[in-house]
Amino acid sequence: MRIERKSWNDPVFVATVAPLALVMVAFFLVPLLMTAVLTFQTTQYYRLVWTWDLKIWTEVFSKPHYWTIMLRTVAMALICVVLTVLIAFPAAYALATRLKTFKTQIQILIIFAFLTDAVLKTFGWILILDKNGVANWLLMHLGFPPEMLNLLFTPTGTMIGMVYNLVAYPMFTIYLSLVRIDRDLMLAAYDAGASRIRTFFEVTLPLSRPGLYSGAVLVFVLSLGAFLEPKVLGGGTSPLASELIRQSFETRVNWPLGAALTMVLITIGALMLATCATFALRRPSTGRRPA
Amino acid sequence: MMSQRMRNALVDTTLVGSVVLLLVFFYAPIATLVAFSFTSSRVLTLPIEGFSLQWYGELFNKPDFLPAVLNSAAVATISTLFATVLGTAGAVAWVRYRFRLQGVFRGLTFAPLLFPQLLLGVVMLLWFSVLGSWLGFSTGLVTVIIGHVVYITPFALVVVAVQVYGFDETLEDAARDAGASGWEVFREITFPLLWPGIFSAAIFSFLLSWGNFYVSYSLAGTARTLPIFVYSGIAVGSSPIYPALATVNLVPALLLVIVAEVLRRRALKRQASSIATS
Amino acid sequence: MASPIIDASGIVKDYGTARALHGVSLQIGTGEFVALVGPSGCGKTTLLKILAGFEEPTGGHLQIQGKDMRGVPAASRPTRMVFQKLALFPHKTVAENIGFPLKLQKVGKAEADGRIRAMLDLMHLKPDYLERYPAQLSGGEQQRVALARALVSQPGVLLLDEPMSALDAKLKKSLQAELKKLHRELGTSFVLVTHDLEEAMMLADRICVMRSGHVVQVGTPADIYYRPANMFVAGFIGETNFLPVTASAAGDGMTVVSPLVAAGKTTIASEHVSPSLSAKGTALLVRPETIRFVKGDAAPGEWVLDGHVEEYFIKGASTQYRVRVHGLDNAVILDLPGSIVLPAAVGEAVRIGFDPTQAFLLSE
Amino acid sequence: MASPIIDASGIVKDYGTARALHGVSLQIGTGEFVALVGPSGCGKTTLLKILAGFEEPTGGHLQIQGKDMRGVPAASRPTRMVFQKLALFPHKTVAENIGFPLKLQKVGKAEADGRIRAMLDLMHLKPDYLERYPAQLSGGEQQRVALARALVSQPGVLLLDEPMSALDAKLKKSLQAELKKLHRELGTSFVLVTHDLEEAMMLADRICVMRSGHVVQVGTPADIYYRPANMFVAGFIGETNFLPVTASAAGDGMTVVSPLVAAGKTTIASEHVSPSLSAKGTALLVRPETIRFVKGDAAPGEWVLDGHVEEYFIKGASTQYRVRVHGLDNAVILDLPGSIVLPAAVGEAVRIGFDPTQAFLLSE
Amino acid sequence: SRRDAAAAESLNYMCWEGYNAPSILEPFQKSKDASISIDLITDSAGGFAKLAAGASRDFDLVSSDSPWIQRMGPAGFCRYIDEADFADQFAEFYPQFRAPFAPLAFEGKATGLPTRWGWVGPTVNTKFDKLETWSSYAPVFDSAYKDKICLLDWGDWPIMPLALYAGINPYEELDDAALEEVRKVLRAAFKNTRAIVADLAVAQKGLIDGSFRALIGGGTYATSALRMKGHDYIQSIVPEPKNGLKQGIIWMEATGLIDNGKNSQIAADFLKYIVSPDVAKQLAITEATCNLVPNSKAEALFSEEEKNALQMDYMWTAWDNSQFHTVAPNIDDMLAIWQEELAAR
Ligand SMILES: Nc1ncnc2c1ncn2[C@@H]1O[C@H](COP(=O)(O)OP(=O)(O)OP(=O)(O)O)[C@@H](O)[C@H]1O
Ligand SMILES: Nc1ncnc2c1ncn2[C@@H]1O[C@H](COP(=O)(O)OP(=O)(O)OP(=O)(O)O)[C@@H](O)[C@H]1O
Ligand SMILES: [Mg+2]
Ligand SMILES: [Mg+2]
Repeated sequence: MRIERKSWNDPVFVATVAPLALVMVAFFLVPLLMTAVLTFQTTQYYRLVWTWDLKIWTEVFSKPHYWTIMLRTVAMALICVVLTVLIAFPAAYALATRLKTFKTQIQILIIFAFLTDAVLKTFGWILILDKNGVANWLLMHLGFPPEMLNLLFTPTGTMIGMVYNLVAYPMFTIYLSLVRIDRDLMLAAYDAGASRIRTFFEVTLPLSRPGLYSGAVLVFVLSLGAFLEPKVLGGGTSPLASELIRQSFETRVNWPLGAALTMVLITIGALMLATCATFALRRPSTGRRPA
Repeated sequence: MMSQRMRNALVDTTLVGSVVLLLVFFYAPIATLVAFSFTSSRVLTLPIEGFSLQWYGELFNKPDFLPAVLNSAAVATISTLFATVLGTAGAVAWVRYRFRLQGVFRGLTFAPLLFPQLLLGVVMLLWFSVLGSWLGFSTGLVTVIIGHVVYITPFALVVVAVQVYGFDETLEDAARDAGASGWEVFREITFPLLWPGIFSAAIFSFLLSWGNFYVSYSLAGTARTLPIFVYSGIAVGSSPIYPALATVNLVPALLLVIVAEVLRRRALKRQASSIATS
Repeated sequence: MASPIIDASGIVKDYGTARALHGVSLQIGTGEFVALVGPSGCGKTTLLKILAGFEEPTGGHLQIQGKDMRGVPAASRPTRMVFQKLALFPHKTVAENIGFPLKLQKVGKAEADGRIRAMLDLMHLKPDYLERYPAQLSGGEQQRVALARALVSQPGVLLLDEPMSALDAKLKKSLQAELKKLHRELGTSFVLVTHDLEEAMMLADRICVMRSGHVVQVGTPADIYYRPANMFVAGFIGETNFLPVTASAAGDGMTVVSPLVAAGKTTIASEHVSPSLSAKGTALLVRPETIRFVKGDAAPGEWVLDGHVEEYFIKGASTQYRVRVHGLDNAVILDLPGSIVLPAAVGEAVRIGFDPTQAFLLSE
Repeated sequence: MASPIIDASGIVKDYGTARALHGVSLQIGTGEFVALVGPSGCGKTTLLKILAGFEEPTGGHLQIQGKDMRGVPAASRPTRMVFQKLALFPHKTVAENIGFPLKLQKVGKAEADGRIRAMLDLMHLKPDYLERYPAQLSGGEQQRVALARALVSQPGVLLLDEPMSALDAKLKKSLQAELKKLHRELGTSFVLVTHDLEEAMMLADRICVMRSGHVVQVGTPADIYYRPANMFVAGFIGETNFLPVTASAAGDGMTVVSPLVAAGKTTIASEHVSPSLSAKGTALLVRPETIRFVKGDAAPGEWVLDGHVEEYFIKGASTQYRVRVHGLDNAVILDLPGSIVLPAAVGEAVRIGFDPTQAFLLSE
Repeated sequence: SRRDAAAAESLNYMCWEGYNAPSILEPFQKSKDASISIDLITDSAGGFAKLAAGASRDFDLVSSDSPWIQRMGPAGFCRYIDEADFADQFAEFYPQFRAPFAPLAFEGKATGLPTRWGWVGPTVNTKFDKLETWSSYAPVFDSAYKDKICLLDWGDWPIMPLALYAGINPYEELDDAALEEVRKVLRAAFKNTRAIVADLAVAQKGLIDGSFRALIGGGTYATSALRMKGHDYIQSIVPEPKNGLKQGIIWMEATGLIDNGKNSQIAADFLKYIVSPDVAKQLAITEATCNLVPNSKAEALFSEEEKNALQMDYMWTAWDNSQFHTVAPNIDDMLAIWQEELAAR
């Protein structure tokens, strides 16, 4: 891919970049800075007191449980990335290569599954996963012992919910990458004697990397922010970072703490992504060296 | 050892099966909700007692239901438009351009992804109330849209970037060579070739906006969107009107699936006849 | 053929409602070199893809090495293909592209490296290209990498879809020589799609001429060139002049009469007559290189026509003259050996002559 | 040239650390037809891309129609290009691809349709291809669509990067004739990159020979063929035989002596001597088509060598013989007019002869 | 809507579901020629946070949990009310709610009027457990109830009963030793906890099907609607006092006037309107929840079933055995402990 150098004197370029940059500066950068500023404040009577001290940061760094939750969040996010990608890939691949006829219908069905409110669907999952829910009811009628599955209000329940809500992202990004691969390249690999599986790993998978990576990134960042699933399907007994931040912010009305935890979460997320990026980009993904 | 053909059949079955299973997975909770929406009991326990349509009546009788749907639709449509346009421009700038301050630009357009949305809503509300007291406006649908655009654009950007990556720019060269201006190159070549990505980004944007609760809740003032309607209802104990809502949601999906199938059949027929006559 | 390595019979291929191949039959012997020629869009690539196993034929039978190929995937066939559009892996370096078949065969690193470098030499590619990606090579360089990838693992049947179209003449010559040498040494069968007739004639043992999904003629280069089945083959392979004549059977050969030539009557031996000659519309095929300018007297038995030079092209080794002759719709084409001093100028009146007994008689 | 439409001087182009063009200078006159030839990877495509405005040159100056082209985008240049890799728009049908330049020029629907159909006829494409997408066409059909797209709007300068490499011989001939005709009628300048030397010689007014980023020689086809600047050009353009000789100045021309030939001494006129002749290492360039088998007596002044036939190829219009001669490293190549009855068999002892005064003297 | 444009004044009202019933709002809008826009709270703390972020500028009225209304005074979101202006209303209240009403006062100044109330204690399904079993919170810590306890994740609500069981009065100033006791009792409670849910629907469902044997922290708010639908085997009770410490908690919702500079009279009128007997009756029995109201005159308007659903026969027993839910001085410490113990689970 050819990389174009652009100068800020080029009006067309400015017209492409400036609106987004302005929106983000005006409505995101300022709130972000406000968040950063908040971390140096304290509260009294549920009102902010402008103090500029490090009280909150001392608390954040002295209480290990914040870090336990952050670590748990990152671990859950990584597991979720792996699971969603593993589930999404075959489906995206099938959609791109096999199910040409029903592609549109399947896509519409998937999209509409996501138009239903997430809270509602999570509630639906409770009805399914509960000890005396639909899943166990079906299993019992199939001859399994009663109350066989005990998934509700466990971290597994949380994970089911997260995978459920996020798997569509990698599925679509991977699909986008897959449909662009020139079929001749796969033929060339078969021709060279590669089995279908080998071709997949040598050609299809590397060439679908842009979709794979971006899907993974989306799942990762969204998992970092997951709050509904741990709270509802996880039974609130092993909260993740977002719930921690929500509690600090709402229940405790301790905004500086919530802000500081947010900064910690952003930093951890950014560091993780940066590490993965350097690792992933060591090998170029479309055959052009990163310029 | 398995024969090659059997192995291929196995792979095919696995692949197609994975899509089927995924659809089952996606629709399992929805189907459950649909089943429970016809219960005559108020409490959602198995086995389902009786059959009634009363919850559908109650749903539509809720005075804030239809306004919430309309608000959601308006917010999602407008946010999608902005997020997709900005995200597309951003994706091109991310992947294909090199410019001064690009690192800053990338950071600024990516960071909202990492920002927990419930906090994003509150901090933006903080900022809007400062702005509002300077400029004399209150929060409402417009601030919701701005919030959604900030929150969603990075998603659109990432999705479009997949399509921008590895874009064959000799095609753009060819168009330029044919005398196309920058805009014409975009309209005729870049845009159509990026379209699958842009379209997916638009869909994701719409879904994200449509389903967003926290940003909307913080910034909506007294306006209500569908998720706010659901949330505030469910928080104090749900009745089967919410499962009924899930069912109502499905109707347009099924209609669209049918329309797509009809269109496909018709296109096939047209193609066949045009080949026959030529 | 005793045991053809490839035995295709009645191969039919439809793309949607368009039929690309209408029952193609072709046998290729072990170690044989067959060239596939024909107008663009006649189905050459389609046929190769069916042989390689990328497309399922709609009908017909295909055996390779005596085994039925129905349902046998490309990877399990002893064929290796060079794609018309190259199909180099964009995410692999040149070295990885060439080494890919070796990697699949689990050839040791040292040996693979050696063989990759040998291919690189063979293809006149610089060693520092090894680490480049295909997008960083010129068109011809890419084509050579594609060739190298197909050759490196010494396949049983090599299918080449215009492998040298983007190469310059000198390189093409040298690769043609290498290909011929490889063919002799390896004993593999080659199927070559090419538009370069010289290439086909020089390299192939047999040439298969196709036209809109049908095989029109299969034969040795000399057969195809000197004994074309019909005017299409004749016209397709090299430049032609067709002289309308009336023909009648005469003993072993045919008696032909041309109204254009004064002493225009002669007998043509049966080996110079197309076997598929039909009664109505016969023509005498006179190759441009067999015609000369008649300066002094005509040779005995030579047919002589009067005309004037319409145009000429210096083609290097030869010079092409187009001479307009009264009574003929198309200009007569002559191919004279090239020389610095041209034998005639545009507009000049000339006499041209040829030996009709060396011409070939076929149907229109 | 009075007013060259393209005036490139000292064009340098670096890709990263690799230099693709080392100061290329080339003038192209209005309405001129220039062919660019050279080995694969020598920078032909790069030069075309710089002319078209897709690549910024690293150094040098480029003027088109007298205007400096620095920073002028491709769309504003009067050039139109046919890409080596075609660059057909995959999302547009054939009709939309061809009609694209017209659409940009806001040509009316009816007129555009007419012109698209005219191009389709010109390119021998079936009308029902109009609604197909590029992926549904064969390689050659795609190339014709690309050509049609470039030609449809009758540009000021047409840049063609191997536009006919995937076409069959017959079609190529017919398109070459069309191209020549169009060139005459339109009066636009053509720059053609090609590997087909016959094509270059037949079509071009001037040929520019490049080698690894340098221009080696620019001249008329006859110049290039008969008066090559050095052995590279001679060897690149057509087959060659080089006979080592010692040369010494002799009045108007040069006296040359060959140790291989009995009466091996003759005088070569100055127009048959390369202007850049240097003292050490001179060779006589003898074109294959100027050599004959000497059956009876040698002609007066003819140089005769003894050898035996190593190999021959039937090329159709001509037959190529390779004759091994004692004292020469490479076999001597002869190009004899094709004939059904071959003049000599492999291994046969033959005598070959040529007129040394018609040969060309150049440095090694 | 068209009326918005025509109405003389518009009110922005932040409230819980139930306060927004058309049958409550419509008559007021008609009689006062006002239009009311609603913003529903999904949890009290969230509503507070929203006001704190600047939304208080845009609102006129708020109905939320009493401690949060109480906090809004000193936080500057609610204007203090003069109890004398509301003498007529106080006169109709049960004596327990008459002015000066301490639970809604900050430094002697009233921050709002009480609008609904109930009590918090264990909520149990009498089909599974005898009521006597829950005369103390002890089963919460009994291993026989492992994985059968549900805590309601509503801020401080679930913490308070457990602290009381530990012998700590959370509504008083606590020292480190007392906080350590709270930590221990939370840790012990978490051992048997199956889920901490914020969603009433989930809690109610679990209670009915027996997967939760008791809800802690929900009280009548979580159950009266179920009783209303005929599930009257679900009961919210208040445990016996333990070592002299009352174990129940009285919760209350209140309505306050937001300090947005407008000093709107119509907002104050609405405050009077919402506590009037007819309106109070409607507020008590809503689709989602059913609750007691402070207005004694409303009592006559309830049917027998409604009274049964509201456990009216039990209300003063509960009252007598309960603490009053106000702003606990050490609530932030306790919430921090809650977070910590949850993370350590
Ligand atoms: N993007 C690139 N990066 C690095 N090197 C390049 C790039 N593009 C071309 N080159 C190199 O520049 C040289 C000239 O390339 P160019 O494409 O101009 O050759 P060409 O004369 O058109 O060859 P061909 O006849 O094979 O098409 C080649 O050696 C090629 O490897
Ligand atoms: N995917 C396709 N869909 C429809 N028609 C196709 C498709 N691929 C090829 N064709 C048609 O089938 C015919 C044969 O194509 P094929 O590629 O085999 O030609 P070819 O002989 O290789 O031509 P060329 O020399 O131009 O490469 C052509 O008319 C082409 O238009
Ligand atoms: Mg082809
Ligand atoms: Mg090139």
